[in-house]
Order: sequence, then structure tokens, then C-alpha cells
Amino acid sequence: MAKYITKRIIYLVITLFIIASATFFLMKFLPGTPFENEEKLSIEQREILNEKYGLDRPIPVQYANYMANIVKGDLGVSFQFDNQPVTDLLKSRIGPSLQLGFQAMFIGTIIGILLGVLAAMFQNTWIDYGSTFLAVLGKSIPSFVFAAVLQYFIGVKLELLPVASWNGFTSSIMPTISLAIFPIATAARFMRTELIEVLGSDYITLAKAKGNSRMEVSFKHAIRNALIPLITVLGPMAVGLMTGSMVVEQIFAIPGIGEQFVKSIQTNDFPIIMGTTLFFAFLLTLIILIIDILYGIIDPRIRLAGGDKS
Amino acid sequence: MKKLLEVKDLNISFHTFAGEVQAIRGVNFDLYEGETLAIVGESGSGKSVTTKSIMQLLPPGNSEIKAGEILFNDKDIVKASEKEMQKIRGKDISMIFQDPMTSLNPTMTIGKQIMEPLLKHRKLSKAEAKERALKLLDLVGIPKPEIRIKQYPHQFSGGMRQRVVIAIALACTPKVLIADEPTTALDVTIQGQILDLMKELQKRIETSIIFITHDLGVVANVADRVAVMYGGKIVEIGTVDEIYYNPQHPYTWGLISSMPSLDTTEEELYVIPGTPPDLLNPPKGDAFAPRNPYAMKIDLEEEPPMFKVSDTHYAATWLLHPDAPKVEPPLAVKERMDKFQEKQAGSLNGGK
Amino acid sequence: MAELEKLIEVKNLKQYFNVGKPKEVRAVDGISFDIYKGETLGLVGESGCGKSTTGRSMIRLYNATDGEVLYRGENVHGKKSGSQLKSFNRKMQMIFQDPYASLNPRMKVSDVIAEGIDIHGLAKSQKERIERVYSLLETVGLNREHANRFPHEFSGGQRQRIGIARALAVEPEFIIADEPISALDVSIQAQVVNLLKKLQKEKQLTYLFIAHDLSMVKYISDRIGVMFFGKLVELAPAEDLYRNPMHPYTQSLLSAIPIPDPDYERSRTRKTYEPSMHHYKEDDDVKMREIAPGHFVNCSEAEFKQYKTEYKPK
Amino acid sequence: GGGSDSSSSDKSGSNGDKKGSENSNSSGKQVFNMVETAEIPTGDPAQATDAASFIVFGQTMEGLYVLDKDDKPVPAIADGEPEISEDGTVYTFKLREDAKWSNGDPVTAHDFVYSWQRAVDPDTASQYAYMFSGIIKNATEIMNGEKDPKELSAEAVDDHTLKVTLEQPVEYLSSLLAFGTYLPLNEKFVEEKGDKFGTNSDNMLANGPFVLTEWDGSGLTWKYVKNDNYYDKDNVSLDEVNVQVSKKPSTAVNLFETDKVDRTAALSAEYARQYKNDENASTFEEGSSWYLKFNQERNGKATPLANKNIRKALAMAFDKKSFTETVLANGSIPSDGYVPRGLANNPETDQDFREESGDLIGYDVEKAKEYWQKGLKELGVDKLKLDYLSDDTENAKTTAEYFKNQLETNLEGLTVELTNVPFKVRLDTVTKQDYDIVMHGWGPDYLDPMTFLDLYVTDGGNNNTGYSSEKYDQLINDAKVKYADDPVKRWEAMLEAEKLLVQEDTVVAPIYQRGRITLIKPYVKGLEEHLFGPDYSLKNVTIEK
Amino acid sequence: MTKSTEEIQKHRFEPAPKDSFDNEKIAKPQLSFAKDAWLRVRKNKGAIISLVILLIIVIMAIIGPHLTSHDGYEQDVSRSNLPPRIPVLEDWGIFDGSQEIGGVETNKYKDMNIDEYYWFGTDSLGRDLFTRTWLGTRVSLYIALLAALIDMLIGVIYGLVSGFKGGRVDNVMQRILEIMSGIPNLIVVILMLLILNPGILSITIAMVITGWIGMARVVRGQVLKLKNQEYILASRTLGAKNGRLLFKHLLPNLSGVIIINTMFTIPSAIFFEAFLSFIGIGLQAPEASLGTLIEDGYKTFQFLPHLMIIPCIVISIILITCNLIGDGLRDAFDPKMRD
Ligand SMILES: Nc1ncnc2c1ncn2[C@@H]1O[C@H](COP(=O)(O)OP(=O)(O)OP(=O)(O)O)[C@@H](O)[C@H]1O
Ligand SMILES: Nc1ncnc2c1ncn2[C@@H]1O[C@H](COP(=O)(O)OP(=O)(O)OP(=O)(O)O)[C@@H](O)[C@H]1O
Ligand SMILES: [Mg+2]
Ligand SMILES: [Mg+2]
Repeated sequence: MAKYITKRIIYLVITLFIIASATFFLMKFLPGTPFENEEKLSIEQREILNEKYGLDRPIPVQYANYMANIVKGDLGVSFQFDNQPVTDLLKSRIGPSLQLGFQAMFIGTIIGILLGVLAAMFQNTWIDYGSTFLAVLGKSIPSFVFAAVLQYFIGVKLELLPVASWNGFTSSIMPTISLAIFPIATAARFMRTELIEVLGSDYITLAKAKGNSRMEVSFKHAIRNALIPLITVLGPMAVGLMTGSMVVEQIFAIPGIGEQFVKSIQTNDFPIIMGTTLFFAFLLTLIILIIDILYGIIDPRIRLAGGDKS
Repeated sequence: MKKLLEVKDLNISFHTFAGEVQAIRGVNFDLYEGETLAIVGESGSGKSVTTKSIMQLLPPGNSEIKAGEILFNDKDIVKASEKEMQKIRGKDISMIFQDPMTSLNPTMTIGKQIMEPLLKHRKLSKAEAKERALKLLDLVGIPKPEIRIKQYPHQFSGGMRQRVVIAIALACTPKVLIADEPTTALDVTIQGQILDLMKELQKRIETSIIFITHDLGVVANVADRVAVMYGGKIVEIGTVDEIYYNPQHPYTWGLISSMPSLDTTEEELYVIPGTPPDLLNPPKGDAFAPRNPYAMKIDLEEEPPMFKVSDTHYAATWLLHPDAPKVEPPLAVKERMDKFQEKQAGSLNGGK
Repeated sequence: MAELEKLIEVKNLKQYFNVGKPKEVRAVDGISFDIYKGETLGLVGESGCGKSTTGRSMIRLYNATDGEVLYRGENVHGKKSGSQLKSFNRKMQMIFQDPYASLNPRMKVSDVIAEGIDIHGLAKSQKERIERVYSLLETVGLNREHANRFPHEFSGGQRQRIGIARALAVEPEFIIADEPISALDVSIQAQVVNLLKKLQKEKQLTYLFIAHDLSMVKYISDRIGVMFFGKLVELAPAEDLYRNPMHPYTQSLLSAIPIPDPDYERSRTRKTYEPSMHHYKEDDDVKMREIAPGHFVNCSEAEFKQYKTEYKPK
Repeated sequence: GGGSDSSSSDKSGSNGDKKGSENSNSSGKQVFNMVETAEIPTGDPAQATDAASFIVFGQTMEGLYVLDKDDKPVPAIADGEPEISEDGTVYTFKLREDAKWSNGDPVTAHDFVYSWQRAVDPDTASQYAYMFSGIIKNATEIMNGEKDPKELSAEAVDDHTLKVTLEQPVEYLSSLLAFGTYLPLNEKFVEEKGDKFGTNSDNMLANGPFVLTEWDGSGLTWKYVKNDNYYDKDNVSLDEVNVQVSKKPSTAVNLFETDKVDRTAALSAEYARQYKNDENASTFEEGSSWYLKFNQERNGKATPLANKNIRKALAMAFDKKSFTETVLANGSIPSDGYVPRGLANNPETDQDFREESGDLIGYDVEKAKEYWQKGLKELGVDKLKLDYLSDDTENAKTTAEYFKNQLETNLEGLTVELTNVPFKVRLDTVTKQDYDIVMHGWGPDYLDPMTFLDLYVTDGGNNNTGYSSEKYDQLINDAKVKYADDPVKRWEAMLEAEKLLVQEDTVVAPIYQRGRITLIKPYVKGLEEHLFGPDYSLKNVTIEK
Repeated sequence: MTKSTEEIQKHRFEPAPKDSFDNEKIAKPQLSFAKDAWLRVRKNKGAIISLVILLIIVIMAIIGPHLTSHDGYEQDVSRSNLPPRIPVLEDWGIFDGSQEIGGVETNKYKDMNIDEYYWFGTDSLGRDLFTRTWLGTRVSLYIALLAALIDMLIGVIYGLVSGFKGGRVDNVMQRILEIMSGIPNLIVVILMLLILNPGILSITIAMVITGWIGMARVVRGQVLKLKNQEYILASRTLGAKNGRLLFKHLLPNLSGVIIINTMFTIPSAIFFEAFLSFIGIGLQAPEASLGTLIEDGYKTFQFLPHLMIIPCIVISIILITCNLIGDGLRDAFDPKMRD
């Protein structure tokens, strides 16, 4: 186990290294300067700025410096937010995104799983069709539309929840719901398919033959097994959610990372692009690693010692 | 002997995309206390469906019991509610499936799976159930049960798993044990062990067994009585000796003679020609007729009734009709019949 | 067995999987045997002992880890040019166990059968191709009309015969039959076995017949090899093996075969086999030794002596 | 006024007590809640480049001058008007003695000297340092590293006397002095904070009406609280201002409708259209001018737009009025000139530059067609295909669609291809002169037409059109140098230059001067909006409920 | 039991004629795999209804823009933001062109004496939304088609090669995928702008770069499963080259998975396009897709809900039908469902 995890961590580091390098060089092709006031700067002025931020050095040198700094845990300072270390910025921005993402993921998968279970247990009945319809609808309406509608009706018309703010749990309810729509839909579809497959397997028949009721069969035996494949899709989905949906964050005025990231790309804020990409990539690979480990815990058949994924 | 289970005129159909599959078309048999009834027949002949219907485990939705009764302790299972069935399943009637590799829940420990019916039907405490589970594992010959009980199915070999499945089935000492091809997926050596185990356990807890297989060798080993199924019907039923040494139905003849014994040396094996009937459009008359070298005109028109051969032996073939011509069974069968004759004579003599 | 022409020599064949990884499997661990032209060599053993792997290694589906397979003196696993490979592929063919998995569900029967013809360019025209397909279908007892059907419309026995027709299409000399009947119904098994026997006679085929159903193996094979955990433990003419099983594993195997005879079954006693029962010592030279002409047993020197005394010649 | 607000005022009654803590004066405190559209990027005036930062400085800091409600610079830290030397290049300011930093330190002349030296120091890399260049003596040389920052000609004669030497007389100096980059800084504090200066509200000092608090450096909320050390604190009635960033106009409106805020930021077109006649709506003309810019030379070759008639045809072929009214609908006004209204007045007559310059080129389909045909003939073609480049800012797409339709409908044989790209890409493309027509907007750096006009001198950094006119260059140079101390002549030169640029050469085709519509509760009084510098000042705001 | 048979005539016990049955006859009519699947799909009512609806939408995308006299680009700002007005329905008091502006019920059509009918109303530039909706549907359907093609061409091939080659090749290819999914799409997409002008081509390329990763994963997984199937081995023993194995054997058997997965990528592609347009890299105005129409409409949905709701409904219908068809196909192609 320890050996396996070490190996995976080495993989993770290599992957991150490549992603960091690729992003770095790609960024160097982005048009324009990272300076907000670009249009009004004279050439001399630009040179001064470039020199200050080390942008005048040959790209390999910049690359080497950047990499050396990453190793030291220094992601540089932002251009948009003057002198703001990227690490600080990430720290303050990532929290809300993670919280929302986690909440959305949590209720999304739970509701989604329930919907999927219902659909599978009552396959080809109106319950199945209804839940399928709901799930597909959730997938086909953009989250920003959902967010806007929620905000208007619940926030403005009914005044049940704060329209837009970021303090306390109540302010996170509507954004969470908007974000949860997608995981609900995904989890429901996935669960239905898997559960139908599992319900057809021999050990379920055996469980029935032991005298278990339908509910006991589903909940004690089937769902756990149907969940295993779901875990794999949850990982990337979780990262997607936790790194935020920029529009939902904007609509509910949440100080999250998603919108900031898009803005940093649009304004060539290289250090933030790099920092956020690295963080995303790290989160993604980490979650995949955790999932693989979890997988082994939840599914006793998978022995990590082998380490071969195929 | 007491009748435990009576299946009367059972008819089961499946509704599929292609149409109605008449999987079971009038099956009748009884099961007595303490006996082993083997059901043999080729793939698709309806063996599993028959037994699943006893457990009321047919897939919901597309299956339909069109007619018939299944009386267990004089109670009709067909009409029983799901709740009542849940009380019977695992307690009075339990089941072993063909494939030991897939019939255990991969994410549940062996111990939990064995304890489940105990907790359910016996209302034991966890500790008691565990104790009993350990005993059961020991009983089915799994060494070091204390360690094994905490393990997962993938840590067991095929033979071991089948033992576990047997342990589960026997947990509540059921009155009827249905074993649907319990050894087909196993090696001959392991198969032997499992068969011995089942026989031994049957003696101990005195259950009746319905044993499904298509391996006549296995049947010869375990069965007291044998039912031969073909095309959704039982075509011949009798004691094991009657079926092996005095078979009457041409299909049974075919089955017996197509198996080479260790000393078969013929250039060619006996072959049942053709393919099994299409149960979507079951043929008129005897379903076996198209493959029957002894087929008569009447076989094409009318289904044969069960003709009585002895008190315990019935067969559904027009060949037993008094008007039917005498036919010569295949050589292998003939040899057996001769042996049977001798034996009967011998036993008669011995009896006196 | 008078004039014995060696068609195949397997020499110390080893096939390991996941070499170097923690889950290395020594599926075949150094086995040697010969197959003579025109004979049927049966291979039996418990599940997972390496029978299929042996067959697949021999036909180059796997690259052997070690050892060699000589076909008419030529190494199957050696480097080959494209055309050499092709001619080799025509000489050796395989029939598979699972009649459901061995036919591509998306191909018409005619295309399944004609695949070898297409690959090797054995038909000059479309007409010739379909004619050959028809005649192959008829050879295996099917109808011309079946050519345009899809595999899922056939029963198991019919499928298995289609598989045989596919193998026959390239006119091989040697066929590896990997449990060709164990997935079939008893009543169908005989059809296939009869067919294989008939073809062998007509076309002078040589078979390696892999199975675990010992009565069928005995019926079809001239000689039988018994495998245990990647090793060959006994190799003998069929009759001889059944009469004189020397290796304890063979004995246990034979004692377990169910016989459709209630009387016999009632009196059956099974033998069990534990590899530890040999009590081999480190310096024991355990290898195949010829106990009687053509009867080899994997044993130590001491066992060899003992087996020799136990052997009951005919 | 429409009725949509009636529901909102109903609500405010019932909600006031329910959510009293968020609303203003339950405790008698004057609290103002408002929306901003962007985070504060920096609290360091030398680094500030964008509206959000300058708004903060507008509330928390004062320089020598501040803008009054009519955008006229009035002395603030300066104690009255300065003494100006004969040649108009040496200014001596007396500073007020009661000005203090929020930590209690007095605001002194050293604070200005320090701040300005810091701004021009190349090590600081201030993006707005060019505001000093050509104005304060030696600034350019210092910025280019040729001189030491200490040599900047701004000197603290004593704690409350500041002497500044200019390169040449500057007409609009007072407006510059009101700008954020010219704010003073407390040397001790700044040096103590080092890199951290201006990165959150604890690392900032105020000398203006309010102190910034609860700003963590990148957050979406912050507060202004009344500065007790402010010299004019008696005239500040607000106790607290809560700011919430909302990037979606819809969210801002929703917050406003539910009485969570008392003022929104500028509404987007869709909302502006709906709320135009609302009683809470307040319209303001901003200082930025928007126009189509024609590229006359692309890849070293003359484009069809090098033809003056084609340019004129294009400039006359769209209906600006219906554009500003229906497409923008945000209080923008159509403009037939380049320099926006309200920027500067005639030094003699006090007439607005725009008014005096008049309508230089307007919507006239007939004339446009004439020019078009003439131009086509001169080019020897009967069809033209032109790119229309714009960035992806709000409304740019609808605007582009509108222009495409107008131009194509009115000018036969014209095909307009639209390209919407991200802002940075648009800049890059324009800099490379790889476009035909671009939608361009420009805001003032100081209150003088020159901030607009000098863009189009030959090889000007933002010219990017290939336009080069000796006459124009001459006029601009005259205005800058020759007439530096003759405001009237200078004014005339600039009038002439605009006329040349727009009417004769039609280098750019004016469209509109941007306006904004915000929603503000009627009980909020005294909010001053500016077309230059900070968007608004809160100093005089009172809540009258 | 025997009693009842007594009257049976003797001649009936003669041997049956041997030719009366063909042992190897297959009674069922000949069914190709596709036909078989089609039969199965046909039983799935949801899928069939979806197919019909989707077909109607495709037809509308083709003829819809020509059904009115408006061309979808023509602007008339004096007629901007009109609500829907539909003949016949207006007589029932719905879709009669009335709307609430600032709490007052008005009817712009009446106020401005407009006789024409704008079935779905007009947008802020006075363009006919009905026409634009169907024009947008065209684009979205194109995107759908494109996504499908890309999935099939790149994703399938990548997955095939990766899974089939296995071993080291597979390992490297999988790592590449991992890294590709780690680099933000947006950076890649913006970089493309340097090379290309925004527009349908850029969208196409953006999707080419990013859109196939999911499919590649799924196909690889399937190939790993299939490549050790016995029919593949059989083909190998016959001497088949890789090309034959891939295209004759693997590909046809992957078709189910591929079709299903395609059905499920289409929705995300449609959204991706909307997102690109949103950040200014997608479709160039005045072209519209359903995504951009929704994006535009949602800004004003509080006052002019029809601008958002109508394209939303169309997109939802497309996606719901795609999903249901996908489900139907999955069931149809699932070998376990074979009776
Ligand atoms: N769920 C089902 N849906 C449709 N038809 C079914 C279903 N289950 C069984 N059948 C049909 O019922 C018939 C009898 O099947 P059954 O499983 O009882 O055969 P069996 O004798 O157990 O065969 P095997 O030896 O292969 O297990 C077959 O024709 C089969 O196709
Ligand atoms: N491709 C492979 N990779 C890893 N291990 C393999 C592979 N193929 C076979 N093995 C292992 O090699 C051993 C021998 O397998 P093989 O299939 O040859 O057995 P067998 O005798 O044919 O068994 P059966 O009777 O079940 O067909 C088994 O333990 C199996 O798990
Ligand atoms: Mg069965
Ligand atoms: Mg095998």
C-alpha cells in the first residue's frame, strides 16, 4: 500500500510538472501584456515594467525561475491584484468555491442517487420516466439560467433567501442548488444504469432467495455495488464543481475562484493562471488518487498492490 | 413418505420483444421429505424457471405464471404474497446457484452474508449468529473459519465459494434445498467434493433437495429420483435406477447414449440430431418429435400424455401406447435395460 | 502407432504473465511434449492449470517467455517474415471454448467463415469464395441458407460448428481445440465430437484436444497429457493412462469423473491430491520419466522406481 | 415614472424592521449600502490603474486638489490657490495645517514629495507614472533611469510648503493634482509596510473623509467608515458605507429591489432600458468618447479605408440616435464630435469644447451614399468587404450587429464581417494594425481635450490607423508647446485639430459619449458623480429617511 | 391416463415421414444485427417519440426560418422586444402580444399599430425570434453533429489505438490524456484565436482539441474488454493484421457504446459552444445559436421572459430527446438485453 501510494505520488508530481510546463509555455503565446493599463503605456514604460516583473528575460530563464519558485512554494504575485501573492489569493478565494462545490456535490449525489435508485427499482414505470425526465432536464438547462430564475423567484419575489451575499449558510443555499443540478442529473443517470445491471446479477437473486425484501436487497446489497463505478465519475465532477462555476459565482456574488480564473486568463495575469491551473491539476490528480484508494477500500476486490489500472 | 412440495400443471411464459416464450408448459412433480430429486435436461428446457418459480424469484415484469399450483406444506406458493414469500425464502426453501464466482456479494464479508438469513429468520443476536456462522463454515469444510469469516468473496477459490453458498443455503436448516447446477462451473475434483458434502449434509439435516444439472454422471451420484425435462415439460420421471437402466423416452435414450463412458470405443457417438425447440412457437404435438428418430405420425399431431411404466416411473411418449410399434432402443440403452432386467430379477430373488 | 512423424515438438515451454510485477503468474512453467501427425493429444487438468495458455502459446497468440515450439522442425516463435507467418497461420488453427464469445456478433456467418479465405486470398472471385463457404457449411452439417445469418440466431452447437468451419477454411494440418465442447449440452457435445472425428479421418488432421471432461477426452484422444499448476505431470496413451494412472494427481482426477451409472456412483471413492504428499527434497531431480513405453510421469528417482513396480502392463 | 418601484417601496416598509441591521438608521447611524462592479485591485495609488481603485482613493484620500460636484478642481490639502511664477512653471503650494493621516500623523509637503518620487521611480514600476512625464520637471528622465528619483522637481520647502517645477506651463495642472497618482503618501507608513503596502485595508492610511476597512485584498465586500482624523469631518454625515461587489447587473438590481443596497452600479443595457423612466434611476454622462476607428494601412498596404470618401461614407451611414436610444439605452448620448462634452471650457467664454466645436459629422444617408459611390469609383471596385473588430465587453456584440446592419443597409456593396475577441486580443490586433474598423473608446487622463487629441499624431502610440498629417501634427505641437502659456490660442488650435481629425480627414467616426444609469434610493442625497478620476464622491452624501 | 388414448387410430403410429422436418432449420426470420436493434428501439416508446420530436426539430431547423417573412437578421429597432403573438391563439387571450411593463398591462402591437405576427416575439434589435430560434437550432444541431463526428474520428481512434496497443503505448497515451484534461481548455482556446478568427471554425477546432477525451476513455475501456474476446483471438490465429482486427472486429462491436456516448456528448458540446460564444470566441454576431440566444435572453428574463424561455425549451427538447434516444439505443445494443 505504502509503496503504491509513493508510486502514485511520484506520478502525480510528474504530471503536475508537465502540466505546469505546458501551461507556462502556452501562456507565453498569449497576446498582449499582463498590464491592465496597456493601452496607455509608452514603450519605455513597458520595458520598465517588463524588467521589474522579469518578463524581459529569455523564456527558458523565466521558466527555470518559475519552476524553482514553485518548488519553494512561491507562486509569484498577481498582476491584477498588485503585490498580492498568488498563494494568498488562492487561499482566500478557494474557500467559498470549495464549500459550494462540496455542498453541491453532497446534496447533488445524494439526491441523484436516490432518483437513480427509484428509477432502477421501478424500471419502465412512470417513476422511472419521471426521474429520467428530471435528470435530463437538469442536464439540459444551463446552471446560470437556473441560478437566475432561483434568484429572482426565491430571492426577489418571495424574499425567502438572501439575493446575493456571502455570509452564513443561508446565502449558500441557492448557489448550492443551482450547482447541484448537474451532479444530480449525472448521478441519477449513472446510478440507474449501474443499479439495473447490479439488480440483474446472481448475488442479488441469492440475496432475494435469503428472504430479503426488495428494499433490503436494494439498500443492503445492490446500491453499494452500483456505487462503485459512480465514484470514478464523481472525482472529476467534484473538481469541476469545487473549482467553481464562474457564472453562478457571479450571480450570487460569491468570492470564489472560478470567475477570478477566467478573468486572469482574459487579462493575462500569468501568475494567477499558473497558480490556479496548478491548483486545479493538483486537486484533480489528488482526488483521482484518493478515489483510487477509496475504491480499494469500498471494493475489496481491488487490490492496490498491483497498481495496474487496466 | 410425506409430500413436501407438489407442483401441479405449472405453465409459465415470458413476454419478450420477440413474443411470448412459453418456457414451462405443464409441469407436474412432487418432492418427498428427505429425498433428492434431480432435474435433467438440456439448456433452455426450463429447469431454472421451474425452480425459480418455486422461490417466486422469476424476474418481475416480463414473467407470468399462466396456470398451475405449487403447494408447499399444502399452501399455494403461487398465490402467496411477497411478504409471505420472504418468510419462506431462506428459511423453508433455500437455493444454491450455478456460478459460485458471481453469486456472492463482492463487497460484503463472507460472515455477514452467512449471518444474514440467521438474523432474519432465526432472530438470533449478532453474537449467536456469528457463532452459528463459524459452525456452518466448519461444517462445509472451510478451515480456519475465524479468519475466513472476515474475508471477502474474492479471497476464496471457486470451490470455497460454493461451499460458502451452501453454508448460506443451509443456515436455517431449510426443508427444501434447491440447487441449480451447483457444480457445473467447478472442476471434476472439486465437484466431487461438493457433491459428497451435499450428500453428507443432507443426511445430517434431513432436507429435501431439488438438484438441477445436465450432467448425467452427477445425477447418478446424487439423485434418488430423476425428472427429465425437454422443451418446457417433464418427459420422463422415475427413480434413478429406472431412468438409467430402464429409460423409456427417446430423449432420455439420446441423452444416455450420447455420453461416452470410459469404455466406449465406438467409432461414432450416438447423436440427438437437430436443435432444441423454439419455445416462441412450440411445435404441435410432441416437442421432441422433430429430433426423434422413432417419431410417429401421431407425434406430429398430438402431445403424448404421461404413460405409467411403474408406480414411480412415468414417461410421455407415444411409444408406450399399446398400439405403438415396438422399437429397438440404441445399443447403449439396450445394454442398460438388460442389466436392469437382471438386477430386477436379482432383487426379486433376493427379496424372496 | 506405427510410423510416427513428429509434427510438433514443445520444448520446455514457459509462459509467464506480468513478468517482474508482484502479480506474476507462471501459467505454463516448462512443459515438453510431442504431437505426432494424425493423432489427437488430449490435455486435461483442473481449471487454471494452464491448458489454454499452452494452446495459445503454441499458436503464437502469446509470445512465449521461454522454450520453443517446433512445427515440422521450425520454431513457431522465431522471427518470421510476413509470408512465412501467413503460411504458418494456415497450418495451425484453433477452435475456441465459448461458442458465444468466439463468433463476432456483428459479422454474417459467411464472413466469419470466409475470414481466413480473405486473409490468405484463397478465393479468386466472389463466386469461388461463397462456394467455398457453402461447402464448408455443408462439411460441418449446416445449410447453405445459413450463410447470410448472424451468429446470435444459432444454437450453441451450431455456433461451435461454424467455428470449426472457420478453422477449416484455411485447410490446416493441426488444430488446437480448446475445450470445444464443455460449454455445450450433452446432447450436442456428441455432434461436435463426431464431427471432429470425421474431419480428422477425412483430412488427416492432428488435434490438440483440451478438455476437462475426462470421459470425452478418453474417447477422442490417442494420448493424454495431465497438467497440474503449469506443469505436465503425466503423459501416456489414453488407454494406458486410464488403466495405469501413476501420478497421484491423475489418480485423483480419474477418481472424480462422474459416470452416468448409479450403481458405479454408489460405490465410488474419491482420492484427494495434495502436492505436498510427494515429500520432495531439494536435491530430488523431479522430471518426466518414462515408466513404460510412451508413458511418462513427472516424478523423482525414488518415485520412478516405485511407479515402475506398480505399473500393470496389459 | 413607471410603477415597478411601487412594489419595491412597499417592501421597504415591511422589510425595514425585519432586516433592520442591514438597513440604515435603526440606531440613528447614517449607513449607506452600495454595489460596485469590480474588486479593488490595489490600495497603492502608484499601482492603481482602474476605476475601482481610484474610487477608493476618492473616498479615503485627498491630494492638493479634489474635484467638486461640477468636476472643477478645488483646493483640498492645498491651502488655497498656489503662487505661480511668471513663466507659469513654478508652483508654490501652501498646505493646510489641520490635515492628518488616519493614524494621527500630519499630512506634510514631504508626503507629496515622497509619493511623487516613488511613483516615477522605475523600481516602483507604476503604470500611471506617465502622468508625471512631461509635466513635472525631470520626471521623464527619472522614469527612463537617466536621473535619480531624488531629482524630481518637487520639493518640500517646509512641512507645509510644497514647491513644484514644471517642464512647461500646464493648462490643466489642477485636474492632474486631483488625480490618484498625485496623492500624498506617508513615507514612514509605506516603508514600514514595504511590499504589503496597499494589499489590504490594514495596510493603508487615509487622509480623506473615510477610512477603508474590512478589505482583505481580493474580497467582494468592504466598508468605508468615517475618518475621525479628517480635517473636514464635521461636514461628513455618513458613518458607514457598505460595499458589495456584484458583477452581474441583474444581481445588483435584485439587491436593490430587495432593499439590500441603496445604489446600484451602472446598469446594463437591458436593465437600463427597463429602468430608464424609473423614479430611482439616475443618469450620468461619463467622460469617455466612443467612435469607429479606421485603419488606413494594413500589412504595409493601403486599405480601402485609406480613401477619405469611403471613411466619410462609413462615418455618416449609421443612425447614432436610435443606436444610443435603443441599443445602448443607458443614458449615452449620440455625438458628432470626438472630444466629449463637459471635459473643458473655453478659457475666455467658458463655453464647452464640444458645443463650440459643434457637430462635425452626423448621420446622413444621402451624403453617405454619395461619398460611398465616389469612393468606390476611386478605388475602382463596386463591392467592399470590411472587418469590424470589437472586444467582448458587455453590449459589444449587439453593437456590432447593429453597425453591421446599418452600414450594410445604407451602403450598397458593403459587407461587414464581425469579429468579437477578448479585450487583450483586440488590443493586440489593433496594435499590430491588423484590422479594418474597430470600435474604440477613450477616457480622459486629465480635464483637457488634449488627452483625446494627441492620440492621432503621426506614430502616436495609440494612433494605430496609419493616419499621418503634417498639419495635424503641427496643430497638436503648437497647442502643446508654442501656445503653452497662451490658453486662448491653444484652445483654437485644439478646435481646429478636432475639426481636421473628424470632419476633414475622418480618421475616426464619432458615435457617442457614454452615459450610465444607476438606481439610487430617493433618500440618498448628495452623491456626486465625476467624469474623471473617481466615479463618485461620498463625502457629502446624507441619508434622509 | 391410458384410457383416453384408446380410440387412437392405428395408422397414426406409423413412423413419421423423415423429410417433414429439417433439423437445422432456423424458424425465425432473418434478422440482421441492425434490424434486431431497431426492433428493440421500436419497443421503447420514449425513444421513438423522442426520435419523432427530434426529427420535427430538424425539419423546423431546415424550413423554420422560411416560414415567416422575416429573415432573422433584418433589424427594426422600433419593433424591439415585442412579446410573442400568434394567430388563433391570440383569440383565446394567450400569446396576444400583451405584456406587463412596469406593472402596467400593455400591448405594444396595438400601441404601435403593428399588424404582423411575431410568433415568438422580437429581440432587442427588433429581429424576429421565431426565425432566429430556428437559425440558432441549425447552428446547435451543426455543433451536435460536429461533436459527434469529432468524438467518432478522434476519440474513437485514440481510444482504439490506446486500448488495442496496450502496454507502454497505452500508458503513455493515458498520461497524455491526463495532462490534457489538466490544462484549462480556456487557455488553449484563447491561444487559437492567434491563429484563427473567431467563428464557427474556431469552435470546431476548439472542440477538436478538447471534445473527444471522454469518448477516448470509454472506447479504450471497451477495447480492453473486447480485445481478448475469443473471436478476436480467432481472427488472429487466422493471421489477421491489426487493421482488420480494429476495423472489422472491434469497431463494429463498439458501435453501441460509441453511439450512446455520442448521444451523451452532444449536450455538453452544445453548452460548450454557448460558453465559447459567451467569452467571445464562439459564433460571431449576428449569427446565433440556441446557446447564445439563451445567454442573451437570460439577461432580461425578468421582463422579457420569452427571449430566454423559448430557446431554452428548444434546447431542452433537443437534449431530452437525445438522451432518451441514447437510453433507448443503449438498451437496444446491450447484449444482456437480448432475449
Ligand atoms: N427472463 C427471461 N426472459 C425471457 N425468457 C426467459 C427468461 N428466463 C428464461 N427464459 C426462457 O425460458 C426458457 C427456459 O429457461 P431456463 O433458464 O429455465 O433453462 P434451463 O433449463 O435452466 O437452461 P440452462 O441449462 O441453460 O440453465 C428458455 O427458453 C429461456 O429462453
Ligand atoms: N493474459 C493473462 N494475463 C495474466 N494471467 C493470465 C492470462 N491468461 C491466463 N492467465 C493466468 O494463467 C493461469 C492459467 O490460465 P489458463 O487459461 O491457461 O488455464 P486453463 O487451464 O485453460 O483453465 P480453464 O480450464 O479455466 O480454461 C491462470 O491462473 C490465469 O489466471
Ligand atoms: Mg438454468
Ligand atoms: Mg482454458
